[in-house]
Amino acid sequence: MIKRAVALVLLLMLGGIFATLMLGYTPDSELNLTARYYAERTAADLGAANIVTAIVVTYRGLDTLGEVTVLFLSASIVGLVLASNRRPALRVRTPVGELLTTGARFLVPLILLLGVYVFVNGHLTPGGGFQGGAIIASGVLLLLLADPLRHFSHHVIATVESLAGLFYVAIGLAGLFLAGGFLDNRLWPIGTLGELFSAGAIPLIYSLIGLKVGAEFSSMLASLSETEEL
Amino acid sequence: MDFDWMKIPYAFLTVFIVVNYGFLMTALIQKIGARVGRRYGIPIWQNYLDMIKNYGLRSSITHGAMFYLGPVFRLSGGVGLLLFVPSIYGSYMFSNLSFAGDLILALYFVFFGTLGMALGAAESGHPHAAIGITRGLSQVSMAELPFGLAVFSVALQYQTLSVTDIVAAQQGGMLTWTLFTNPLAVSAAMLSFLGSMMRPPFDVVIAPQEIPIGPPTEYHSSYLALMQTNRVIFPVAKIVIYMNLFFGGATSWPEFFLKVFLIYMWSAFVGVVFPRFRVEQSIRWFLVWAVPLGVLSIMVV
Amino acid sequence: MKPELMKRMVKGPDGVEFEVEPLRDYFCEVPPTVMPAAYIKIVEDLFNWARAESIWILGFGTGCGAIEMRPLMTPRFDAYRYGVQWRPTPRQANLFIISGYLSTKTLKRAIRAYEQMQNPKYVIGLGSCTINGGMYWDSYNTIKRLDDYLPVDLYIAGCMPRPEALLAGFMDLKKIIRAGKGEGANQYAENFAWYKENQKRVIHDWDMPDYNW
Amino acid sequence: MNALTIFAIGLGTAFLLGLLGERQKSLGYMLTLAALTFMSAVSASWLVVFAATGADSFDIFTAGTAPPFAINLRMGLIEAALTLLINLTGLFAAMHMGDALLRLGQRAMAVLIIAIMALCGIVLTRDIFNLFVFFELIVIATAGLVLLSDDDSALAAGFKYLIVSQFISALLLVGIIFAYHATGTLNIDGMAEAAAAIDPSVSGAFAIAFFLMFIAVVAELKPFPANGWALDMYEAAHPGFSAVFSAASGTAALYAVDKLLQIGGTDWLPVATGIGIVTFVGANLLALPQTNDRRLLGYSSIAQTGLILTVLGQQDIFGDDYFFIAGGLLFAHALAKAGLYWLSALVAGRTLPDWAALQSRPLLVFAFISCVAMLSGLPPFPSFYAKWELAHLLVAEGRSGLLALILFGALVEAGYLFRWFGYLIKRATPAESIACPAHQLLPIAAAVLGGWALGFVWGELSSSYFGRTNLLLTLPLFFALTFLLLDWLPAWVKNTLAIGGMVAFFSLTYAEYDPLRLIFAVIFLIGGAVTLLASYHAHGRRIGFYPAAMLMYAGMIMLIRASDSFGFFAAWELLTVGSYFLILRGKHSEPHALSYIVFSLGGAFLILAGFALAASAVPPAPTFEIAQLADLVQPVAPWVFLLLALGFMTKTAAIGVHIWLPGAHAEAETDVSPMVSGILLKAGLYGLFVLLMNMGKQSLYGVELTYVMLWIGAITALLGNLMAIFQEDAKRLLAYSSIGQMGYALFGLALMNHLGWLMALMFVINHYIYKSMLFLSVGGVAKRTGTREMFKMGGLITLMPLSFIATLIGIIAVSGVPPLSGFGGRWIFYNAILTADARLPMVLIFLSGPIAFLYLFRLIHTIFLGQLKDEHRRLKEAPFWIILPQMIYVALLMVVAVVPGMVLRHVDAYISQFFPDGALNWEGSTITSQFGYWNPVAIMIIVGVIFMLLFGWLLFVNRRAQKVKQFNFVFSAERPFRPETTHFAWNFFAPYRKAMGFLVQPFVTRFWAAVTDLLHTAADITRRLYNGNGQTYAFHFLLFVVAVFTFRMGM
Amino acid sequence: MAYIAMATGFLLVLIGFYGALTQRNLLRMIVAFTIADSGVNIVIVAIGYMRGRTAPILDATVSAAEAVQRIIDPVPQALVLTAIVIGVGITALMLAYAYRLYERKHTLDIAKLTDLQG
Repeated sequence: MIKRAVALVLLLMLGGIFATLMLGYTPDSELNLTARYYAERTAADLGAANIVTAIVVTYRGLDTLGEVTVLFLSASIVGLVLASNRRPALRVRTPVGELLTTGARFLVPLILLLGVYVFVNGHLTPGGGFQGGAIIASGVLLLLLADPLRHFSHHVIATVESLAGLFYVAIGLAGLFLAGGFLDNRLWPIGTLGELFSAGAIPLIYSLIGLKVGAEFSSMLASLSETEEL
Repeated sequence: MDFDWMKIPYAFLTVFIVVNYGFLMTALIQKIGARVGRRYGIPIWQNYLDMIKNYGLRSSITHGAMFYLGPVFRLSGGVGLLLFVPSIYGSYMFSNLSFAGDLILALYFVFFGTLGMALGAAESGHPHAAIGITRGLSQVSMAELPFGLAVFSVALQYQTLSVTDIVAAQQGGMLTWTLFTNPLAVSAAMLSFLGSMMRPPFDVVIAPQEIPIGPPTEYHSSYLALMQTNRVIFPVAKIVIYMNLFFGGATSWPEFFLKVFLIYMWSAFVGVVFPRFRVEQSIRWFLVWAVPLGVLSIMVV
Repeated sequence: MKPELMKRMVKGPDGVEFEVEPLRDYFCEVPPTVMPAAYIKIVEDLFNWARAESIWILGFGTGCGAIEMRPLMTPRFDAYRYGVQWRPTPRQANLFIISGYLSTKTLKRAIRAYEQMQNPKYVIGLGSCTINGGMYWDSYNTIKRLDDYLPVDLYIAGCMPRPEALLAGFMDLKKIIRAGKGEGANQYAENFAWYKENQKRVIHDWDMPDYNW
Repeated sequence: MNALTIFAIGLGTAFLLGLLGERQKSLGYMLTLAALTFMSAVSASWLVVFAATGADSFDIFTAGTAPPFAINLRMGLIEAALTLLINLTGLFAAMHMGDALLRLGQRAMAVLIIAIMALCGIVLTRDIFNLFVFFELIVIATAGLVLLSDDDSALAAGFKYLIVSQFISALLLVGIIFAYHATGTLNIDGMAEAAAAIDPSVSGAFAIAFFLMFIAVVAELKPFPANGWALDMYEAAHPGFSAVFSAASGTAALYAVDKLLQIGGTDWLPVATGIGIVTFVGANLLALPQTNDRRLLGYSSIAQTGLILTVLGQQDIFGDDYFFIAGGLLFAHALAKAGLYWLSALVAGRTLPDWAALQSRPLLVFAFISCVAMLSGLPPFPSFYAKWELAHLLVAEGRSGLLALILFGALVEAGYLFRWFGYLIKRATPAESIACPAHQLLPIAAAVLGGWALGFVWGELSSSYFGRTNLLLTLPLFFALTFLLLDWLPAWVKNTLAIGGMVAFFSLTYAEYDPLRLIFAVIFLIGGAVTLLASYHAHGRRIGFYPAAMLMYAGMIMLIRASDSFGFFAAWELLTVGSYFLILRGKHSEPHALSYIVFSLGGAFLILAGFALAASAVPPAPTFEIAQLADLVQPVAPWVFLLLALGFMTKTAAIGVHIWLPGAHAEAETDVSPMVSGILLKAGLYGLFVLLMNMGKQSLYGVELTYVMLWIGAITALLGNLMAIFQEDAKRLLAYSSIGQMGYALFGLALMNHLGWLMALMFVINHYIYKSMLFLSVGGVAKRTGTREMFKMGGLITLMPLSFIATLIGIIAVSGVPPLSGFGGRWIFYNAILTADARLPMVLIFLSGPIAFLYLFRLIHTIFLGQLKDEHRRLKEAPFWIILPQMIYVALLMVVAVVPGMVLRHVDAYISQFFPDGALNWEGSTITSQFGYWNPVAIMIIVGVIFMLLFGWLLFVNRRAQKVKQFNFVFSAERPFRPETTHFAWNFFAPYRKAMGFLVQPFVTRFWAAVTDLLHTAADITRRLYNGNGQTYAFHFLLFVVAVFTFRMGM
Repeated sequence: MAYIAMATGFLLVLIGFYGALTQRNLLRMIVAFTIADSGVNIVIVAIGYMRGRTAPILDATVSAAEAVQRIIDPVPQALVLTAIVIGVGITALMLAYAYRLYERKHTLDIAKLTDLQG
């Protein structure tokens, strides 16, 4: 009880801080310096229609590399945490139901396709590598739900993941040598705004991210599912 | 070094006079003490006899080198103390060897004999000797303090450490004696004097039966004779310092004899009147009564 | 033999064990020797005179006669005027007064005290008991004849002799000393074996060296 | 090489590791090492570039776009150095954790590499959100690496860490986004510019946003008390990783705070300071009661981080020195912590005494103490220089209170670190020896060597800065340190080298000293060499003795040679440390050595503060000529005087701060006691000499400080002597006697007149001679008898006659009885006080004089006289090499006794510069003062003649004396029982205790015990906050946030 | 609008925090953290919102030239993406930890995982 009271008091004070913060907040009416730069220059410089994507993949590419690394790390560590106690599979097959199995069979290809679409078009439309990767992983999740005993080859997942990561780093380095700097997308002509093959390396990077994120999420899901005692 | 070799025979002469005077005076004091107790008392020459007898004992033992040297240290201390202080003011003959050092030398040389004696007694291996020494040292360390303070007070008063100069400053009749110019210091010193004379009430150090006379319990024969000699020289030597510092010194031997006798009598007088103190009691007594007087004398001088 | 006098093995700080034999290691085993008088007669006479006039008595009362010695220090008798005084330690004493009967137990202490006095030294037997046992002639634990154990210079008979008798005894002792006849210590050294034999005959728990330096 | 390759290689290798199969672990491990090596090489190459060319830092753009529109990195000297530190830590950690990494496979390796890369990222990036991403990477990587530990509790620790990290990241994100809103940029430099431009009237929102960012990043530093989670990590994680967590993560986070402070501006510096100092003091206090080594190291790490945070918070006043200070502290901390954590892997047990296992490996002990010295800021390590600068700049700005807190914390830290070292050296070694695989030793070696190398670098930096030679290249110190390399030689060779070196150095330099310094130089070098003669008795190699001893001597001679405050202080620290090692060598000296080092460091800190205060008034800082102390005026001067005097008096063991001395001197080895007593104490006196010589009398609030010193000296003399009386332990008795003697010397100095100083100098000489002699003599006896308890000895005079003679001469000299040299001291002393006005303290001095007899007699009686014990019957005289110096001292004492003028008249003339009045007249053989006279030659002859005459007479009349044995004495007509019951020795001065015992109640000891108890209890109560519950830690964190917010807004 | 979103976001943060502080079950704590994360993300997005503007994607309706007037601030959008991903990563990690802890200690009670303290 005391604990709750103390928590409440503390959070009230924290809330007070937040409230002050909020009261001091005035919405901008104009874009600030940075945003204005992005709004004005993205299209011309990078050729990406989706400004957010341009920011994510190029301007703040280092963040994104870090982000991908976060996922890689999480996946690795989840693997580490869960790997050391993997038991021999003594699972009894329990039927999961016709509906789910069939539905999965039907839906998974579509989901995968959607995922690929989302990350390939990341520079044009809302969405991108992370979103696409998550969609792909959801396909994997569906498969796992439909068949809990399905075994995903960790090696394959890891290979996809690592290769995608390596390529990503390689492209980044290529930017260093061929273009303006690390992770610069202008390795080749940026093409026409709005086309699929435009915005230089952005689609490629985002695809790699998509693959990588998909693989990482899948890896985590697989690892987690393997711990399940059925 | 321009040393006047005549000083050596003169020094021997001083020692000779003081030894004889000491023997007689000690006996006299003992006799006075006896008379207080309604006894007849010893013959006046008794101390000579005792000393000769002790030299005349045929056998002796030794416990080791320090034991052997103890009485030598003791008597050297007494003789040295006597010789480092001028006996008769204004007399070249009896200024003794005071050229070697001033008052500080005399004060510190007191301990020469004490230390040697303590070491000698201790080497006898007798626990009672050691007990006596601890008592003696404990008591003396506190009893000497008021004296030290008084001496210092006097040194401050006359701005010198030279005994001769101090006596010289008192040569204007009785009222220029330190006794009257600095009574506090003198009182402190005279209380201290009681403690260093090994007489009641401060003689538990040589408790005769409990620790059979303490430090000298193992000494006998010629060792004892040497110590007896010291026993008559040392008080006189000490009193000479008192006399020089506080009572105007002496310009002639008669004056010397009289003053030494009277000062000695002070201790004898107290001794026959008062009962004994335990060691820690006497330490406290000096701390409470004598030391403050000394401190006061230093503060006001 | 008392255990503390037995041989024992002791381990030094360096770990080496060795034997300690107390009687040999703690005590001087040299027997007493006859000490010659001064070579020049006049010096010896001077010394004898001084010895006679300066008698220092060991303050050790061995029996009931001890009570008779105390009055000598009082104004009434005042032995000091004769050069007599008491010393608390045998090292400084010349005269040992065996004051009355001497139990064998005390004899041991008396012997030790006597031997620790310096030559020349004198013994007075005070009271009849020291002469022949007196009223304790048949006692199981007192000695009868002091002379068998210590060289006695003078006996003062009586049971007990009064202090006046003691004073008179001192006067006689002075004469003996002045005549150069107070050689008890040398006599003791000469007949050391005989004295020891006598002493050991009555003292059964002999637990000290033969001669106590 | 572009700095970005650090990321590329890091990430590339991490991803590549995923491609390797389960069986290719070794290959993966090789790759990991290669990658980390490469990353280190990149940093190193940049470091070389910047250091060599002095080039400015430059920005690295990403995405081909200029900041603030794209993320940029910055590489400069600082960044290069920090990333090198991080990468190397990573590399060596990887090496160290090889087993664990191979067991867990490539995933773990990848995590490690990414963690290191992310740490570099924090250092390099100039984008606030990018910083966040790297922080999150580190959080996750840390949570993963915790799993390397074999310890099950690591799991819980990792989870607690994640809980708090969630709170932190939430606040950080909110802060970042609002800061972005307020400034329109995410670039740190841009944000800083924009923040400065924000209208103060509307800056409230930004301030709160900044607060959130700031507090979140600061939380990564594990500030006290919001750090329970971090401690669990430190305790539970693999030590190899803890090293990274402490050294590298802390470094990166600190640099992040530094970046943030650029945004926040000077307004936020006090907050950083506040958090830093609270953390430093608090964590150090909490470290006190720790028993688990790694947890203790954790607390220490947190404390050090707090200290550096404090420095960050004070950067406004540091100017160019900022990186010198912060870097010095940071690198010392990082290397030391890494080294210690790696060492902890070698130790099987987890409690502090278990480290005694290292005893058998001197090199590891050396590594340990190097680390401890780095942490404690001892020379010649970078932290020492940093501490010096820090103190000076803080005081110069009037921030003395902060300095006081820092020094207090540092003292506590030194306390527990040195306590630990004491355990390591002194506790029983576990039976099983420790395994030291090379791959675990290499990182430790790297850390330690790195520390020394940085010590050299900082020395170079400071040498250009202070205009003096590099401390490490100073000849005496260099000479002392070479003994580290020579420690494999047999002891006698080293001893010869040491003696030769000291004598040679003296003969080369003696012409440079003025008479005062010459006296000290003779005592330190020649005296030291004589004392070292006693060391020939030792067999074997005596590992560790010579470096320590030579360090002490080097410190002492450097002290004399130092003309500026820095050199003086450095020398002071060196001699303190050297003597500490020496003292610690004693068999039971562990607690005493500890109290010695704590008091000494406390004193040293006071000196540091004093110098800093003085420097603030005597431009130009950072160091000044000692002689410039004379230029100080009110109101600074008395405070400087007070601080310095207190510092020096700690060394001379004035009453109140004396409690370290008896144990330290008594428990030291036989030949060490004379060194630390006879010689080392003089360093304190030298300090006081220098102080008084330059500053003279000072008064504070109307109280004249020299007068206070006079009282202290008098009380010290009295109580030191009194306490000596009641000791049963011979060496303790001597030690207390030293306290008393130093009291005399202090008194003499404080008299501030000609003769007072002369007397103090006489004491310097005499005390060296007789105390060395007595300690050697008693030490030799103790060596033979196997005990120091005096009542267990007795009657040794016939068995050890030479020792007896030395003791006899010694005690006669100490007591001041003519004709030996002690009397000269007393004579000058009495003449000196005749001219002084202070009369009351004199009374105490008077009282203490005769008291000396008591304990001196006790010393010689209970050891050499009285009854010989059975087990000592076969003792031999002390070894030749212990006797030899004693005999030299006996001869010296005689010489000084007869011709004191040989030395003193030169000093007398020298002192006349300061006190023209009262000089002695040295005509002929009589020494004359204004008041009295004294003829040592005549005294010696007269006393000798009288003595010999009487001795001859006694020999004649007593020629037939029979030599008897120990039990042949009168014992009330009884036979003594046994020697043990017959030797009167124990509680020797019982009547004195009855009368005066009330004066020697251990009030001071109780006081200091109460202080330490209080600290421990406070720490123990505070500890209970850390109840191990992750949620509680979250509470702590939020409370911390709210508290800092309230504090900041209230400011 | 932005205020409402922001307030909601902050409220979610506080609710999440409250849950994390008071719930003793590890899984509930993890859920609480995801709530708090969502709150933070909402706050981030709300910051970037500008009344009357559209998403920062250039297409037929929003030309590059008029983008400055038409689109909202794209930066928070980019940031929130990163924040979300990181949140997911950490959540996954915590779940794995929770699983492992349960397996080792057989409890999900945070108050019982206190074997290190002081």
